[in-house]
Amino acid sequence: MPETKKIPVAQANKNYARIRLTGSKPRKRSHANAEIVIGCVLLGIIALMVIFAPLLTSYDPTHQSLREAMLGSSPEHLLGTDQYGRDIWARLLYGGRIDLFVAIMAVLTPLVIGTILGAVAGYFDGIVPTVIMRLADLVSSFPFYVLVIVLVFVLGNGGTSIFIAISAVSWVPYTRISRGETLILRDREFIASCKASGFSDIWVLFRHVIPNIASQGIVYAMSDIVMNLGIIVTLSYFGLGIVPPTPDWGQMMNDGQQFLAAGVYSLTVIPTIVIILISLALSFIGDGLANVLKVRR
Amino acid sequence: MSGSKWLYIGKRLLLLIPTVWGCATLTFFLLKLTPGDPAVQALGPKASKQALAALRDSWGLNDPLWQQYLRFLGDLCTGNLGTSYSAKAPVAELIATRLPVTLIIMVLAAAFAVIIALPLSVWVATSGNRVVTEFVRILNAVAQGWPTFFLGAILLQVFAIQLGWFPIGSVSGGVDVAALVLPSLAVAVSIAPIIVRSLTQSLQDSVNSEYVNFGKAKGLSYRKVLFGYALRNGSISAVSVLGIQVGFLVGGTLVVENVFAVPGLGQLLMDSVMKRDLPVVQTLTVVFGIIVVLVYLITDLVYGALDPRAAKRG
Amino acid sequence: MSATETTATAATKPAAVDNPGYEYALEIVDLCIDVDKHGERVPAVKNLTIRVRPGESHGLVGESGSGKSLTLRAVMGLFSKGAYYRSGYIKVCGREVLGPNAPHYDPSMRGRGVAMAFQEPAVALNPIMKVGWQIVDALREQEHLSRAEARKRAIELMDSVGITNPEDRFDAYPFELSGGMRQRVMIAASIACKPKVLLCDEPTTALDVTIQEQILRIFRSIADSGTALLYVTHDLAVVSQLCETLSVIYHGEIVEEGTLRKVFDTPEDDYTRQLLSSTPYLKGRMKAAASDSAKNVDNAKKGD
Amino acid sequence: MIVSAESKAEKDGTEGRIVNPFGEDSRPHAHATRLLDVQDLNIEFVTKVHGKKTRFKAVKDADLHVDLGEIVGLVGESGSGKSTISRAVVGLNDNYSGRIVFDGRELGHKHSREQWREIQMVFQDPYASLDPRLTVRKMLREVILYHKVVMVAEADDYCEYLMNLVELPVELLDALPGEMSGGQRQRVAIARALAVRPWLLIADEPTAALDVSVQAGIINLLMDLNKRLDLSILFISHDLNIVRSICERTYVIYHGDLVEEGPTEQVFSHPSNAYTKRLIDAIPKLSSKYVEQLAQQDKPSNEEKA
Amino acid sequence: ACGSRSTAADTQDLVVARSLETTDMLPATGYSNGDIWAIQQVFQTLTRNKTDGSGVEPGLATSWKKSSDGKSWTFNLRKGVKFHNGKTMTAKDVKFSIDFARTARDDKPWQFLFVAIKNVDIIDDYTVRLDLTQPWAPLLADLSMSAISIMPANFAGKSESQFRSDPIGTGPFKVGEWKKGDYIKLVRNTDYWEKGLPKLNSVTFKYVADANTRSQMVQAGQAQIDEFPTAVSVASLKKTKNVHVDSFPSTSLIWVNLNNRKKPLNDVHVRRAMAYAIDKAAIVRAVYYGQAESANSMLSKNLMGYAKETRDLKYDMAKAKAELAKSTAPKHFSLTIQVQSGDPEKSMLAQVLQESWKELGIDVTLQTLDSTTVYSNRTAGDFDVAMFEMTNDISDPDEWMQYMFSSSANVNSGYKNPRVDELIKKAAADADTDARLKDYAEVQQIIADEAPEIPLVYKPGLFAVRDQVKNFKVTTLGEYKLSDVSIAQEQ
Ligand SMILES: Nc1ncnc2c1ncn2[C@@H]1O[C@H](COP(=O)(O)OP(=O)(O)OP(=O)(O)O)[C@@H](O)[C@H]1O
Ligand SMILES: Nc1ncnc2c1ncn2[C@@H]1O[C@H](COP(=O)(O)OP(=O)(O)OP(=O)(O)O)[C@@H](O)[C@H]1O
Ligand SMILES: [Mg+2]
Ligand SMILES: [Mg+2]
Repeated sequence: MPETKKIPVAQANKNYARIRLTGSKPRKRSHANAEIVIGCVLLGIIALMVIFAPLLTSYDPTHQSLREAMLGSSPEHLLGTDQYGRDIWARLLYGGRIDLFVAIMAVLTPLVIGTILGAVAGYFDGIVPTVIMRLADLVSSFPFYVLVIVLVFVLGNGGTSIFIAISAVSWVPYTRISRGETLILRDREFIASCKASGFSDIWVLFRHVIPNIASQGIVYAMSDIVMNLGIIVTLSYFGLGIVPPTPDWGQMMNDGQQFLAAGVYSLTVIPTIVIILISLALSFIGDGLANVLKVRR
Repeated sequence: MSGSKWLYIGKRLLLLIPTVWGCATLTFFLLKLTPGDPAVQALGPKASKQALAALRDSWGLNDPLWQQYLRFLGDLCTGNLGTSYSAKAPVAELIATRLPVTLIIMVLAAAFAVIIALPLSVWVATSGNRVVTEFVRILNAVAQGWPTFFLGAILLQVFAIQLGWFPIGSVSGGVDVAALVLPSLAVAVSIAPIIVRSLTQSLQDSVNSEYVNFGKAKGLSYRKVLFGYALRNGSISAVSVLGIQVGFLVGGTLVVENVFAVPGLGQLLMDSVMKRDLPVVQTLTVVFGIIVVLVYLITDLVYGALDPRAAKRG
Repeated sequence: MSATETTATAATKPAAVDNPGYEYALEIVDLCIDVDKHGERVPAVKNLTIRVRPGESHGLVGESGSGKSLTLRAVMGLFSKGAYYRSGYIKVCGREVLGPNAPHYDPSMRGRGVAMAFQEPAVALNPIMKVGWQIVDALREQEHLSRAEARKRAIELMDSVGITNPEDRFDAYPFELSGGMRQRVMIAASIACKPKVLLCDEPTTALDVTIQEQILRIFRSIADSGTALLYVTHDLAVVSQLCETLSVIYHGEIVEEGTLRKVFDTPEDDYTRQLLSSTPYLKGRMKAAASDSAKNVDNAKKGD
Repeated sequence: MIVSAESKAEKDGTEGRIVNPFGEDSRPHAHATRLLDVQDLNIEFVTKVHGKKTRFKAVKDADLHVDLGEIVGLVGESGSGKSTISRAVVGLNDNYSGRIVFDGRELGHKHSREQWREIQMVFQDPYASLDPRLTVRKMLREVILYHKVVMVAEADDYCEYLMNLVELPVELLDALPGEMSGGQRQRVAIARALAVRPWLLIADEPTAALDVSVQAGIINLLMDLNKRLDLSILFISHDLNIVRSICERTYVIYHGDLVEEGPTEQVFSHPSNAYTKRLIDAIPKLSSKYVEQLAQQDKPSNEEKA
Repeated sequence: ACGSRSTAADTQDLVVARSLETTDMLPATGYSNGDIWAIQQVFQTLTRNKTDGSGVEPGLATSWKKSSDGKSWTFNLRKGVKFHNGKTMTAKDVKFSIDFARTARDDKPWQFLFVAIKNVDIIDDYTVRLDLTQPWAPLLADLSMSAISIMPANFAGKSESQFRSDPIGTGPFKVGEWKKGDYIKLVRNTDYWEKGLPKLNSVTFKYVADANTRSQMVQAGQAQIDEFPTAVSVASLKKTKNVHVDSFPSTSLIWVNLNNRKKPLNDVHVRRAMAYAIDKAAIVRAVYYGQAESANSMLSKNLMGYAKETRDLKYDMAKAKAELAKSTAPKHFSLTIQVQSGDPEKSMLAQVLQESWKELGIDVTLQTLDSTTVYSNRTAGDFDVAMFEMTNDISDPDEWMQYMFSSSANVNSGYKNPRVDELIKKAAADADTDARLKDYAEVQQIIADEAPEIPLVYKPGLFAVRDQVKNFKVTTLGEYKLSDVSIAQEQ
């Protein structure tokens, strides 16, 4: 019966029904995607080269031949050799393994932990959020490098220690970001509407809050990876980096450092360029992600 | 209004107490966990076992940990910062002579970072040109990937040796600001990319915002809209980013002071950590903690001054 | 002193606002605007023509997305990224601000020639600037008043748009004001330089009826003082309160125009009729308009 | 298309839940005709202004009731406390004093899962009230399965049923909120609210963010649902025209006080309160011969229906 | 920069960029080279090391006489020597100083050198007599140690800690300004007893840890002398205009410490195998760029007693493998090398060793630790392999022998050999220099054969010096002869 009462749909008017205007679609998406693609391709190439290092060089990155030290670039040694006569190209390839692994792991872990802590701190009221944020304050009032260096000192050198030390410190920004986002989100109607649907707090937190706030943290994580590479290099400078003979870019740069005074820059420059390329790739990905995610909102 | 501001500052300063306590406690136990013997550092590798043991005893290093901790807290509360194991001088004195150096580097570095980042961000945000965007992106990537010690070596080579504009590791009675310019620049370069990014972002937002449009609609000139509206609003978020960068600023001074032979707190800290000079390390982390907390406070105050809404948000 | 200064500036501007030789304060003729949609450039405003005489208030009515704001922004020269002028021209007080002779928009008429009241005062006012200064700003730039004079004028203006205690409110920040107050401040800022044309982009949509009524009264008096008003809304009732003439826009095209009475009493176009019939004045079931009726929205999806 | 859950239930031989949730027999039988009864509701907020705590009474001694199958209007200007009342009733704000009686039982300050189901809410801004990441289907399934309205296998059928109920094309089930118009989103929000078979629907300015032309569709839908399902609706709005056209009874709220209550026509034609008068006077009047004509045509059909 | 260079010549202010900082100016407690080499500018000793390290010459004592039983020494003091506070040095000051140095205390690392001194007697104002517990050949050398420098009696009325930070000595320079951890500036002692000396107005020891920065300071003219430029940078420094590199003979030895207490390093064959596997010549080239010499003995080349003819275990992989086959661990085993952090040279050496021993099937891990930990681990015997650098402080080999090879040495490698102990003990008490040399040679050969420790290279003292610095010399023991130095105008 009510059906008959329905006001009929307007007849398509010849003039103005031609072009349907729809809800606005993300305008920048294609552009943002291009950035992500460029970034991923660049990063992907580096990652593949690192992963398939044995296919790209026949040299053992740790094999020394002191009699062939400091050679320039040649057909045998693509990028020359270092002061131990080790092939730089091989070291560059193999060196990425531990560095990228540690840098990425030391972003993923704090990303997950920090995001959850921040969401909890932003979503709930009471003592737990206070404790989390006080802890965050404490860790962040500790100068970043100081804490990392002291931690590496305590734990001893090596990839695992660096990973733990960075993770122990760098969850804080993720917590802050995620808490800030959660505080904004908490006032948005859709969280209220989720609650009104009767979902429990934990359900809302993990199903609705965290998925919606994670994007900011992920964008931040992109630049954080480069920062972690920087930390590994800096730790190497202080002799706290990856333990030789495991090849590693930080060690490579730092080994090259003593030749700077002698005017030999290539040893430091070569790994630096790789890190710059990674930084570039991640910057593309980060910006692209930020745009895509921003438009989504 | 201003009364409540002082109240706010007072409250924030009170927060220093838990921070100091936290920093101190954390360092204390971390350092107790680290291997190494400060007595060897003090007496040198040729010292006898007996001498070492006796020294450790006189420093109270053989007491139970909780006793050492309580004594340490007590000393901290009474302002007795102890004597450096290695320099054999009062810790307070060691720190007092170096503090200005590090503070100057931090201030200069923050200033340089802003001076570098601001025009770049404005350029990107207003040009709307892909080429400019990508150029600045590459600059950013280079600045981020370039290790500080390498940058330091190059800055020294160019500005100190070739051009002779700045001294390297100057020796003078007071603080030689000229010698701190290059180190500050190196720190600034390492933190500028992050500021460029966030500033560009917020500038872009504010350039495209409705209030800038309204400003134009009122008939204001481009310059006035850009500087009076877009830049001022856009810089608000950059201030907080700059504040967060302080942690890295302090980290940056660590490397830079070692590279540039600057006798600041960073160098002292690194040396003392290496030498297990517990009293110095403990005091330094507390000092750094206080610096960071104060900088956060300053950023918040600047933020509050720039953004009247902040006060409301609490 | 200030008077001489003002005339001096007016003299330096060749196409002076006070040039009397125009019939229409605002003339939009055959305006076409394109926008980017999914990477394609599609027309959003098509051959739109609107003419408004001095002192006349003209309503522009249409549903969301029909191109009302785009038109107004074209007049102000405030295209955001993704919107492009294609053809046609816009004249303010007889001076072509956008058109074949001014393809990049001529901003000289902003402020004194044409001003705009935005829909959302909450975002259109600079959030970190005291509201009084946002009015003073315009006065100082355009009228070259001294600080004190500008302040005095601003307070007068605030008073004239019904802000109580204007001296106190002068130093308030936008967030410290209610929505209605903010809207008044924005109106005060946009009429600060006595523009010949005032564009209004749904300035009362976010407000309560009681406040809306007061604001409409302000607009009424602005129009009475000789300013041409182009008032954009989707609320026919508001138009009927305020305007003498109106145009109905649908998907970027004017489908009907004429005097208020003519359009309201004897609507000719189907879409206008639907709009009228969907107003909630009929007890019981309301009339659904074309655009949302659920059944054909799936076209929207397919149209993508 | 519309799967008759009723027949399914018979086929499966399952009892109880798996029936057409809005079918004649499964309709919840109210224990009392008075479905919602709010007595002496007081809500206070503590806000910090310049670091000083100030108390602010958002709702004062509100008495309000909704009967089964009724559409009740609540009008008032912005900030008058409309949403505050609705949030308290729906369970989003437990910081109130007074009694909220639903279906003869007093609601605790913390709702049970069952109580969450019984009262549902549709929010003002359809652009903000849907999780932007979830497709309509995921969104509906989540509620359905969380509250175990139907079995997993039936969830999709039930989703389609809901889409039909709110007059949305089934294809939209796989659309994201960002891909839909405001009107469509608001329908999705209504579908989600209805998914758990509520007795009372609180519509908090459901059309305020929509175009006039789109508003009509939503209003029609709500009225339709009210008729078809005997759904009680508390309709909150500041648009008096809408309230006038759909509500049987109306409350007027002013600065947290319910200043007027009565059948809608009476409130509008003989307002007893000064504020109500002002409010009604401020409604922009549209004088259009065309509309009057239409109204004339409509009248007989309305009476017919009644 | 131009201005600052001419200033250096005009003002005769010398800046030395140093890798070590000066932390302690009290002679008896300062132990690092950073301390000692500054102490030596401010304080002086009774005897003085000859520049070539071949023995001692008169210092604050002009002459001395040994009693026939060798247990009593009489020293005649130099007259007219003034402390920096204007007071004249007398026997009272000498007695105070020697007594202070020889009295045992926790923080006096050198006190063991003076245990033979039983008693100090003042004969008159300018004569003192030292009674010994036993005849002690190295006494004159020991007395040249900075730790037993002559201070004013009772610290000239100051407390010890006051004196520590504001010391008073008889040296050519006195402490002007001291910013701990940054630099110490020594200014000319105008009352110095050697007439016309010093020529410089001041000497500043600037602490610069980063080797690159140090050499850049010299290149920029910010400093005139860079102490220890890295071997790699020598070539480019030499090319720099107005800068040259001085290489002074030194007692520096880089050696590998093996923990003889641990299996399988307690097996002499294992140790020999490891020694044979090290290509010292390649190390000299790759790590030191030819700026060092491969070492054949565990005793420094420039020290009295060095036996040139000591036969070391020269690089020979075949022999290495053969030795290992004979040993208790013929197959694979693993070791850890402890490396001082922040020491690129050690780290490089460690990596070379790691690779060399890998060929023997030894699995070597690097463990980077801060230097104090490396040292305390060495003291505690808590290590497998570590590397150290050793320089001697006196011209007599006794200190070295005691310190490195005797079974009671607190920093040895756990190596115990009664024959070695006996030889060292005998040589120390022996007045006959030739006999001593023979004993020491024997010790060196035993050590070379049994390889409890493996010598790697002898390192010269490298200094990058601006050409304008005249007469800069460093003794084999590392002491800076600065009183003759002057700064000329730069072209
Ligand atoms: N900068 C832009 N880039 C791309 N598309 C745009 C842009 N600005 C407007 N559009 C599109 O042009 C059409 C008209 O937009 P406009 O803002 O003029 O609508 P409107 O009539 O003002 O609607 P509303 O009532 O919602 O404000 C819309 O479909 C919109 O999506
Ligand atoms: N969480 C809260 N804390 C403090 N004050 C609040 C809070 N929620 C609402 N208020 C205040 O309570 C009053 C009533 O708010 P409410 O949202 O109920 O108004 P409303 O009638 O729904 O208005 P609108 O039409 O704008 O939605 C307002 O003045 C608001 O500022
Ligand atoms: Mg619009
Ligand atoms: Mg509300």
